[in-house]
Amino acid sequence: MDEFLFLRQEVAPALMSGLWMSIRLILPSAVCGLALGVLVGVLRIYGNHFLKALVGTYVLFFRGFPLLVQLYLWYFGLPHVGIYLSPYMAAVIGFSLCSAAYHSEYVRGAILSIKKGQMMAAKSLGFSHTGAIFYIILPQAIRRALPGSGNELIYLIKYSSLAYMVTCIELTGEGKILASAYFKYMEIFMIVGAIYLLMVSLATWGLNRLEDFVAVPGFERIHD
Amino acid sequence: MKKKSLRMIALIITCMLLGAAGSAWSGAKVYINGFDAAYPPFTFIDKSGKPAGFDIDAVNWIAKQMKFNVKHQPTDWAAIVPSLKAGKIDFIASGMSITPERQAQVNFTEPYWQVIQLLVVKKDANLTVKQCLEPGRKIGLLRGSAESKWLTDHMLKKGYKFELRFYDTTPLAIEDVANGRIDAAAVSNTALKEARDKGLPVKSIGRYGQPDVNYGYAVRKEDTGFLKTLNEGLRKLKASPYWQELIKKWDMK
Amino acid sequence: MIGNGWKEALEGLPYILQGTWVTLAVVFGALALGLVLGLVLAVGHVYGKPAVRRGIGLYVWFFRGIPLLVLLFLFYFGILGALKLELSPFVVAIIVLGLISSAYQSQIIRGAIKSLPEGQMKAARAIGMSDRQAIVFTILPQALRLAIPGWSNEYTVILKDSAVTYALGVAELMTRAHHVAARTYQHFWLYILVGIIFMVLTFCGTRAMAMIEKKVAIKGYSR
Amino acid sequence: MTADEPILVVQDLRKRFAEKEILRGISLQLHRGDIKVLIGPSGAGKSTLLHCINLLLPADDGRILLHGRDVTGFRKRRVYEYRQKVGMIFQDFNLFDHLTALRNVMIGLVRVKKIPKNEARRRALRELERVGLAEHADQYPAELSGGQKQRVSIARALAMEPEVMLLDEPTSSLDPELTGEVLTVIQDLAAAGMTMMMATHQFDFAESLANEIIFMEDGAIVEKGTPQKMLYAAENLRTREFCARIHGYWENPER
Repeated sequence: MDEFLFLRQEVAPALMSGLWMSIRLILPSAVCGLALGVLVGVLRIYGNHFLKALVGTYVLFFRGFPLLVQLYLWYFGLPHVGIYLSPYMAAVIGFSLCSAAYHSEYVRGAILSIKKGQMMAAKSLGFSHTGAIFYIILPQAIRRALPGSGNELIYLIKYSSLAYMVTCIELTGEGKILASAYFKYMEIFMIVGAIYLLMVSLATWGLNRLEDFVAVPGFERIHD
Repeated sequence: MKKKSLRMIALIITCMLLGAAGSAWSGAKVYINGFDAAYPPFTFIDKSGKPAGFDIDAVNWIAKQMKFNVKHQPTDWAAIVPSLKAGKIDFIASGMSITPERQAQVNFTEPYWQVIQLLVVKKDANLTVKQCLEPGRKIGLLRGSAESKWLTDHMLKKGYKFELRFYDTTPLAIEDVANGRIDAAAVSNTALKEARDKGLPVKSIGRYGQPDVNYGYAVRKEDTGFLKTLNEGLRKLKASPYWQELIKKWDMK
Repeated sequence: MIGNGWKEALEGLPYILQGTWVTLAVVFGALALGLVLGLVLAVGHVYGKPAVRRGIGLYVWFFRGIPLLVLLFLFYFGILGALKLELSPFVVAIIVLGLISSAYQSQIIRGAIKSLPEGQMKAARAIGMSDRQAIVFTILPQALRLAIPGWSNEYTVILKDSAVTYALGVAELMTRAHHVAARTYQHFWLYILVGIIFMVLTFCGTRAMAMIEKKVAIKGYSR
Repeated sequence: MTADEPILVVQDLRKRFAEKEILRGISLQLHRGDIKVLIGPSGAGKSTLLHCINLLLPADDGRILLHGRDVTGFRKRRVYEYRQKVGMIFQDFNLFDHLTALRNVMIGLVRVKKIPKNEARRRALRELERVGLAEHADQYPAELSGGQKQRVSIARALAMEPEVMLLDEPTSSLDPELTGEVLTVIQDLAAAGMTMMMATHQFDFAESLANEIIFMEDGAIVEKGTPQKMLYAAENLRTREFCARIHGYWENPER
């Protein structure tokens, strides 16, 4: 009974607020990361030399640096050049920029996998270059990129736990504080882990539904 | 040829694993001092990559006097007491505050240094201690520190509504005060002095209520013999001229 | 603050670089542990009884669904504490990263096994091999070659993840950078420095993997 | 504009890829209702020529005139307008794989011509009916046969109401039994008076339809003339050899 009260009065509220913070980290980062990733992926294929070099360097560094290093860089590094981000902003920017770099890889691969003829056919109908990319190439490329990009979103859910390291107290952070305060590491981290498992499973399920939803013959989800 | 190279790789990996495991349980005859590598001037890593600081010098002197071998092992502060109890390290000489909570877990030598716990704010800030403790204010401190325990137990649980921000190291907390992202940091006077020496635009606004704390070396409860050795060493050190030399060298007063 | 800070940061380089060995030991330890477990899991997942398969599926789901940081805390403070097992952060880092990697590696190897033509197993049985022999002598030698690109990727992931073990104070690159930062307050440059070291390690590792792939390549098993 | 003024004029068109000269000075004219067939060995530059005319590839030199207006210097918007007037059918169909047959035909109308969706749907259905595929309107390219795909792509080009159609070997990637349905559609187009230029290997088809056959080799026009002359009484030795070989192929398809 004591355990139950402890859970209800101490653990549940703290973890709920942590979970809420996690969700507030994950959702904007997912949206921004994906949008930016698509843009970068398109620029890597269709950009001019300068843009290609620019986004290429961006992807190289953001995929090469560990995410944790990136977060510290945004939070504790940027003040050295006069930019002060709140823990929340540092985390969201860090997550968005990092996952965009990975998304762009999938988008780029997907665009490359689309036959050249699609672009030509679109142009032969009078589409502009951007029009063809937007209406013909991207709708196909995004379907192709979906499995990879979906995985990236799952990673984002898990890596959101690193926000705790730059003092943005989300689910893991609340868990750590609770666990150290009550010396209940095992129980608390089991609960925290279970919540992440739930989030990841829900997201996986949702992404599969989404893939089925946008699937057209020739672009079906590959069931394993 | 192919098989050979595969076997080579397997061999290398095995060696690495064994080597790693070996280093984990070798060196039994040496007393390992677990220290916070980010707490200058007491303990830190110097330019050449070696442990350095007031406590390191002191321990080295004591070890020489009391004839034991010592190795200094950087250890994460938040996990330092569990590490000591688990036997991963043998003692902690790293500017550690003697607190009742810690005394329940480990034994301390007699105090060798007293520090004042202060609230540190940005140089140009117009804040009083009272204002810093108002709702919505953010106070940063070292994760797992005595300050964090005291502020939680004596302030937050008594109805104060300021927010605590936890950092991996003390310098990071002070840095964030200078960055203006938190209102204040709860640190010791020596940590403040160190930061100011490095040119950080911060200042003290005085004590926040935590009694002045004494630093001592922590030892496992069962290692009473070693505790005696350390206490004797400390007494000898304080009596010797080297003590004043140390204080001067690390600019402690 | 930006002026000569990089010089001061660079002076810490030798000390940080010593952390490379710790980082690499963690990474290769985890990869090796992950390979051994992953092999067993993969074979079990493909050829095992339904109950075994479900169990392995659960294992994979568990280790792929929980963040590394949470697993590190769970193992270091929770499980190992409860078991009264006294392991250093270094060993815990290898174990946790290895367990996670085993879940991913089992998927890589499983995919490779499944991509082999079915006739391989039949042919092996046809010449009188037991299932076990067929797997060890015909399936795995082919599947492991196909898995190399997947491992190359796994290496880069584990390498970058190893930075998170800083949370336990493992004396790897990130931890050492913070040691230097405590003395110099040059966080910006030190993080850049550490990031570049990681990039170099990534580059060297993937190069080495590509070389291994070439070495063990048989016609028809290239990428 | 008088009746005998050509719709499309190509003057001395040149194109090179790296070291290789693909087109070395091609000139020809298309009048209203003309059906010209390009023949020649693979690598002769037929496909490149058609792509250049559609401005899908930039020509290095030479002029292309639509109704007397040089289009080679056109930029952006005017290129898009030009392409709407010159339809293109590709060897490998190039249907948009993520869209149904109907949507394939609609998308150009909606996105390029900015026609309201309902109107576009009506017109698209009419074009699909014209190629005999109204009942397949909701199927995706992956669900259609090669012949059906090519008919959809013809409907897609027709929907833009082009004045000229360029057909790049429209049946060459189809199984022999599927070529018939596509050729029928093209025949219908010809009967309706569409101006066309087509590269093909279907000699019998060319013979019955074309009013001029153009033989190309190594990026140049070797000879041109009526089907009768080109297929049975060519002046040039290379033309005769090529035609004989193709005839032989048709008489003995197993080779």
